Amino acid sequence: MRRYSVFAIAREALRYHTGWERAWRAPEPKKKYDAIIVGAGGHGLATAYYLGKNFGITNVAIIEKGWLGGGNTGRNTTIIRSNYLQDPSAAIYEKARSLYETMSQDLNYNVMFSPRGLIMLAQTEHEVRGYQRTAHANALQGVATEFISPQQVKELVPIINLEGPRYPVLGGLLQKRGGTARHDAVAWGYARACSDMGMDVIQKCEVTGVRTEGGKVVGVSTTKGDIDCDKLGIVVAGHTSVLAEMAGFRLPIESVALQALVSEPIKPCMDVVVMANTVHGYMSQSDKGEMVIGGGTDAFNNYTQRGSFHHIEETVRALNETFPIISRLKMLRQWGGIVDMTGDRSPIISKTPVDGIFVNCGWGTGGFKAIPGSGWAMAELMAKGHSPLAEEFHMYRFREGKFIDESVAAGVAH
Amino acid sequence: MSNAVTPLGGAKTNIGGLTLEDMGLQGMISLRGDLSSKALAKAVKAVTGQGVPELRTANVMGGKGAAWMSPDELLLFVPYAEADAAVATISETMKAEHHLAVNVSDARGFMRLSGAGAHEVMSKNAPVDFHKDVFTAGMFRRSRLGQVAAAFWLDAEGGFNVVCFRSVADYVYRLLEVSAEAGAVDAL
Amino acid sequence: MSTRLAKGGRLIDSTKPLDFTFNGKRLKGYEGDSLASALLANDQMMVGRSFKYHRPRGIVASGAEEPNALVNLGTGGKFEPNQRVTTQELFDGLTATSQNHWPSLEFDIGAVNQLFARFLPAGFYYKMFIHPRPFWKHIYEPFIRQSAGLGKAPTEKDADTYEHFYFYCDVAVIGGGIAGLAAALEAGRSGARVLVMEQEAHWGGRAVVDGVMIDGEPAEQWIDNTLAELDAMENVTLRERMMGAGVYDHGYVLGYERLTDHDPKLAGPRHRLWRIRTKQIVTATGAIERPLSFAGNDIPGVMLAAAMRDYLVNYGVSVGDRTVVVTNNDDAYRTALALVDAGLVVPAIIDARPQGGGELMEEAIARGIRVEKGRGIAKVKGRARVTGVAICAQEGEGAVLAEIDCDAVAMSGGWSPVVHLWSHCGGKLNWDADQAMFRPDATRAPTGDKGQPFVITAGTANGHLYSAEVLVDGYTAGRTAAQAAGFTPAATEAAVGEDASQAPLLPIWLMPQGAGHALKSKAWLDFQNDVKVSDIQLAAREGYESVEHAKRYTTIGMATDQGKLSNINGLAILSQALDEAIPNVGTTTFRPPYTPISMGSIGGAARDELFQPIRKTPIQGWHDENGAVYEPVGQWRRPYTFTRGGESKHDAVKREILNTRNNVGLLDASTLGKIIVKGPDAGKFLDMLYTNMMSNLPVGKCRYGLMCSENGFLMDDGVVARIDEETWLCHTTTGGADRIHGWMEDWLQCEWWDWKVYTANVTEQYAQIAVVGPKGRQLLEKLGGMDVSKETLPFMQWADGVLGGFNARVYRISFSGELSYEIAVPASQGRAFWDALWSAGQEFGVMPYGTEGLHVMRAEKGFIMIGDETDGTVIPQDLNLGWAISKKKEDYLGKRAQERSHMADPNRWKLVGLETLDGSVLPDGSYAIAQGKNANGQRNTQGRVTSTYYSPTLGRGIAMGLVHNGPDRMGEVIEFNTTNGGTIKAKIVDPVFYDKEGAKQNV
Amino acid sequence: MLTLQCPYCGVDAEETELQGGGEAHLKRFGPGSNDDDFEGYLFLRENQKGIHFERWRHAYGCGKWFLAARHTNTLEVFGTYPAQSTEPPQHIKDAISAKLPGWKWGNFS
Repeated sequence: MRRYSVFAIAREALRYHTGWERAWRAPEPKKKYDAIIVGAGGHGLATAYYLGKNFGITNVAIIEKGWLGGGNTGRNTTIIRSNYLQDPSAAIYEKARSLYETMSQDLNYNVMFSPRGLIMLAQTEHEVRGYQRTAHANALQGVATEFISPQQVKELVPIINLEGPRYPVLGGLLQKRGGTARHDAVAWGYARACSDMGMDVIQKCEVTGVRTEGGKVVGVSTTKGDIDCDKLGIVVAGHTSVLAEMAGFRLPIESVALQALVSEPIKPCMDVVVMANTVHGYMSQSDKGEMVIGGGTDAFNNYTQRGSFHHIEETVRALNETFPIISRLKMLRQWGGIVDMTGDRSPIISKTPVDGIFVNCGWGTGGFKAIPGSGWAMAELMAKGHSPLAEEFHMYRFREGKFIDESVAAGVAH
Repeated sequence: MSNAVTPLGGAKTNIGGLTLEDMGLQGMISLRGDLSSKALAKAVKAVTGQGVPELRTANVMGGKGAAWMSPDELLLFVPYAEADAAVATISETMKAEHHLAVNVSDARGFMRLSGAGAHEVMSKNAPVDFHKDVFTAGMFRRSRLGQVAAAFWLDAEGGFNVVCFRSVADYVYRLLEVSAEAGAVDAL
Repeated sequence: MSTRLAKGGRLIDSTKPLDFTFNGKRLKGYEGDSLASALLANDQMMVGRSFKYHRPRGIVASGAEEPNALVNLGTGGKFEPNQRVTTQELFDGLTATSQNHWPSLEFDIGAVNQLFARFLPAGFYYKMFIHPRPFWKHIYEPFIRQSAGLGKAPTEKDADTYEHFYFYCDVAVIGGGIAGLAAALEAGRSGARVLVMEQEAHWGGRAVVDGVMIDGEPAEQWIDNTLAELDAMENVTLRERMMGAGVYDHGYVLGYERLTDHDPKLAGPRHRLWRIRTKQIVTATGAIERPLSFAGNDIPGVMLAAAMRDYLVNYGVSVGDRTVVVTNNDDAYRTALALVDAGLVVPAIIDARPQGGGELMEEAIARGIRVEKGRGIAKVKGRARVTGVAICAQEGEGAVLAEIDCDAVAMSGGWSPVVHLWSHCGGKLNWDADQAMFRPDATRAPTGDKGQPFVITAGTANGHLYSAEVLVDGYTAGRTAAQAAGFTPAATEAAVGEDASQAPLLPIWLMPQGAGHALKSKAWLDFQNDVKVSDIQLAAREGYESVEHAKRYTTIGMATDQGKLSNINGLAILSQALDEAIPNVGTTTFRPPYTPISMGSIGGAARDELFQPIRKTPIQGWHDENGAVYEPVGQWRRPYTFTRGGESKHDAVKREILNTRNNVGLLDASTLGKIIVKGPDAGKFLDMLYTNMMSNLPVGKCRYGLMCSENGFLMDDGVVARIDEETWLCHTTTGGADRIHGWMEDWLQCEWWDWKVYTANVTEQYAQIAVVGPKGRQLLEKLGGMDVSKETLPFMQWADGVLGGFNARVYRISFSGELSYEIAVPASQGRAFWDALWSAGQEFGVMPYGTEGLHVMRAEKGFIMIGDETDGTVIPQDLNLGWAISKKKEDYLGKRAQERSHMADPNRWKLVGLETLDGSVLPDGSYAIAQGKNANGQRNTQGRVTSTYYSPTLGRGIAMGLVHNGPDRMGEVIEFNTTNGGTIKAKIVDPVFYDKEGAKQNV
Repeated sequence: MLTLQCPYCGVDAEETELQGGGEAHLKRFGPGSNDDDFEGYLFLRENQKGIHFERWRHAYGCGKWFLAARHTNTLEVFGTYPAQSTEPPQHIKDAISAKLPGWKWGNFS
């Protein structure tokens, strides 16, 4: 693989950029792979990448029914944080965050990870207590966060309105090394690295069936024919239930539409990411200058990648109140993605009733930030049958009543 | 009751041709039961002088009558001072069958919006078709006004009677006021 | 130079001059001008800079599709960035400044990027700035952020207001051109309720400018007559300056009405967002002309041919004195003819088609215009404005055949139907190779709630370029929509449109077709985001083959015009690079809104006081008048404490608690939930709802109860009173009132629908006041009325009676550990009753207390608080509330869940009291640390603080917490963490810190 | 933006008048039930890309819960019916079969 660098750019410039090679190959599927990952989104590609990098398993295919990175990886609001309350969450999200720190160098692809700082506003006494609890938990989890005063919030976010008539800002939980990254680049960077390791990224190939023998997986049927494998990783977010049904088991998840929107670009006016959970809105400013805004989820199962407008209305209403200046900006574009929600709103990284089939799903509204950690844990689970990071996220925790519930921190996951 | 006050304290505003006003103390009774039962009809008649209203209608006149709230619930309107007595009468009349009658007079805000353009003011706040030919006198609807639950009907004089929870009466009143001040849409 | 002609301009009133400024320059325009036409009339060719290379940018279009001419508009509270000059009507006093340059529009440092353009191809930033790691955040990114971003950020709160409007109709017609008007006419005549939206201030679309004849008369005549007829119809609503912004599921349409943008002095809301429900939608949204891709097609002075015609005919503005027309279709000839008619010079029409055009070409030739067939533009000359063009053979590689001096270029690459609204909800498209355009596929329309198609497209939006077809299509669409909506339209005679016949268009995606890199890298596709033909080809070469990849990699179509001009050209270049047919490559997804809509309009009237409802108790007024410091609890605002004079919150709370413990305090408890549950099966029902027995509660008595979710977690608690044989009154937490009532109804309606139980939420029927403290009884006795003695009304009983002339229901319950009466009176008399207690209480030193005092006092008593001791993961057993869990009952909600292994685990953390050794207050949310670390390197823990306060009563910090095996470890000292890495020692003690035997409340 | 007709008050209710209640026709399993049944009742969901039976409450209207048969990808509503139903009415099943021959959902088909 030709490395990317400013020198490579200069060299190519002289020949009108005619020498750049493909970022990833476009192979036809082989008859058999050691492992097949269904879903070439961030989580699937990261799983494949770490299978190769950490465990030397490179006879791997990543099968995607559409185009790689075309699902929630390319539709989210790119927020990265690890200030979670529960130990298992903090562990996997912090692992992910730390991997983001060096991702551009590891992949030789600039994913523009920008640890510009992230604040969760506390706007009720209850939220203040909730975030102080998170801050104490984080201190023991090795996650660097601090609870800051309204004045400190104002210094970091000059455009904020501290004294809303409804919910004054009482403080905030700041994670200095939280931030954002370029979502497409994460998928593209992983795909390029996987391809470079000899893995096959197969796009426009839909899985139509999961083939098992004696309770063990033997392969998948696809629109490009049958493909055999020893191990199968299902990493398809909103469509997990559809795949699970092919494999013959049910999951504790429901698929709903999550919406987001961006404003027209303006000159930089907000450098940190702000989440206001009391009023259900969060916002950051992209490097293009757009205000990137996250909305809510619908209350009904939905596969359309379209949400209902009133969620957009509620979110914008809240942000007009929190950041009065945005009232005169314009909404450029709104869209939706299909996210899968579990019984406790935490993800599932788990073995399944079918031997050789592993599932990674249920990231709900917060998947992007977890991509590297999720891939790391999933790869370890698939390679070794056990992963400390994935330990608590198995799919049988619900029948045991062993929830991993983040909502208790008065926070909503994004 | 001399020291009883409504949440709106008798407020009244005139905006353009519109009038928004607190309807004052009004006896209201939530009656749950079998709407097809004779005893219920008898009780309703006894305390309101009206029959059991049809699906999604109200037959309130001069502060007395009933509104259809749900398949097993009516909202009865009686003079404020008579509410407790009315509840007693209902309980007596219906003691033979399963029902629930409770005085909710104080749990409500009650206001009226009238004048040209009232339809449009309502249309700014509720996901309901208020077209003059569609939302007609006597029709009763439970829905949202802005962000809170409300019930309303159009009376014979062309005024919208709005019932909401007491704690948000201020909000609803202000919402309608602001919508009225914003002016006509000229679309209904 | 661009200027205003002596005559012409059907939309302007030259007797009404207007003043405005651009970058501080005082300029003149006329009423009826758009900001774009006014700028051109003042020879303001350059109006902005591009996003990436900061290249000079001029006006290229005349409508919503404009990608270049965006300005900062207005000042202060009325400032708006990124406003399109083409959709902004001129008004007197308008102030605008150009964007994305420093220090000035004419001289912009950022323009150096052009010199490095070759080093900044598509996706260059994915390949650069990788090392060294810290540089991205600290050096590269800040630079990129600064150079991006277009308009300035507003600095002040929005001075305007907004509103919403719900509207219902049978047929919503989007677009007020002749197709839309025809559709509206037909649907209107059928009696259907019709809404017609036109985004501009004028009706008729392009027909008038294009000189269309209808029924033998100029289109204007037919448009006026039609408008008059529609206006007269009761069932038709016509709205101009209103854009169909988005089509959503089940016939939901957003209409974006701009009420005062054209004259900010007008009163009322600035924008009104219509939330429309319609049975059928007709999208008659017209088409957008495509640019041609030749070198220098982005230089100011190069404009879409039809736009140039608009400025000429509508505003009497000429973009240039000498205009070269370049085209691959006949329509652009209309521009050439119009220019000549206006006495302007057209040195040549460059027609890429070897055979040239039809009738219109003949007319042009007859008028002495030189027509160059089979030719293209090799490059446009000039920097900040056009000075000439070099022409070449279209089929060659760009060898210059001749040069022509000119100061403007009118280009036309054909037309793209506006299919956005059709596509928002899943309408599919077909590629029409002859006209080189995507057209809606009527057989694959968006479907509604009954599976029925609910969008019909008409006219040019449907791919019809002749007005005759457009009109017929419009009538048909109107009729079809009306029928689908349940009406029977009388088939009427369609008006007949006539216009010149046209020779076929020749798809031209690159000019000349053999252009080399030097030319391709100057041939712009996306003018705002600086995406060129070479960039798309690079993306394809690198494997970004999906149209979505190419879009995201090059940013084509991601600018504020969302690719209205660039998408099809870019797609065609991509498909050529991939050697795939255009339809196989496909389009990117169309998302609302059609053009950007203000955030203010989305929020509507919900701002400031109306942002969210604030629920008020009947006693709120008194709180406001007496120094209440509020805290939001749900939508209520409850007094946290009542400060006096310069008193701090902390001191106020301390005073309130001590006074309540020693004298008497008043608490407004009106927000507590109160739900009546009545019926023969009410007892059975409550036994399922609560963990303990309620069916055996004697009439007249009160009992504390717990409610769990089906997951077993504790979700609410409160005191239940048995009112009579069939009736119970359940108190819930403030936040729980509506939730628990809904919870009850859910089970009654969906699971146990044969049980005879009715519920009623009477929370707001009563003002509830807690009279708390040793002197409470004296206070009530002074008010006079019912007997409140220990004998008649002992602890945990209730009674109805009269107090001080008020009908009251009195509960002997205590959440503070003091002698306590909770008194409910009709809400209408709540304030009066409070006032009565207040004056009667003066001699006993009565004081109000707030939620913080309430919290501290309950903690001193070891009472749990939902939301503090519970967090959605705690079960009653964790809180040693086993006594409140009936052993007799076979079932209650949550019981099964509590049998699960992890719930029954003896190692769960359990409730204890905590005392620091030095009397200090433990930090909120602190964790008890244990030895070692877990597999993920996190410090092990053995408990956590759930509530922690300074207790004025005990003069020290007290806390409650959940600790591993806590109840068995009384007296043990464990360590709690602080956020700065320190620890605090605390002793495990009984959670009841005050009056353990309960002597004080039971008097 | 869904519109569902409330089978009790007949109102074509906009989504903002409604409260979603998740999967319908769940059989409650209480104390004594085995882990599989309980997990199935409380957590495991059909979540098909296709037909879905679900609970809605006309929360801002008559306050009643009702059930709806809806397609999760086209959002077509095949009908609404009272919450006091142990299985979908035949005419709704027929309407579904017309669009989705051979459909299966839980115990229904």
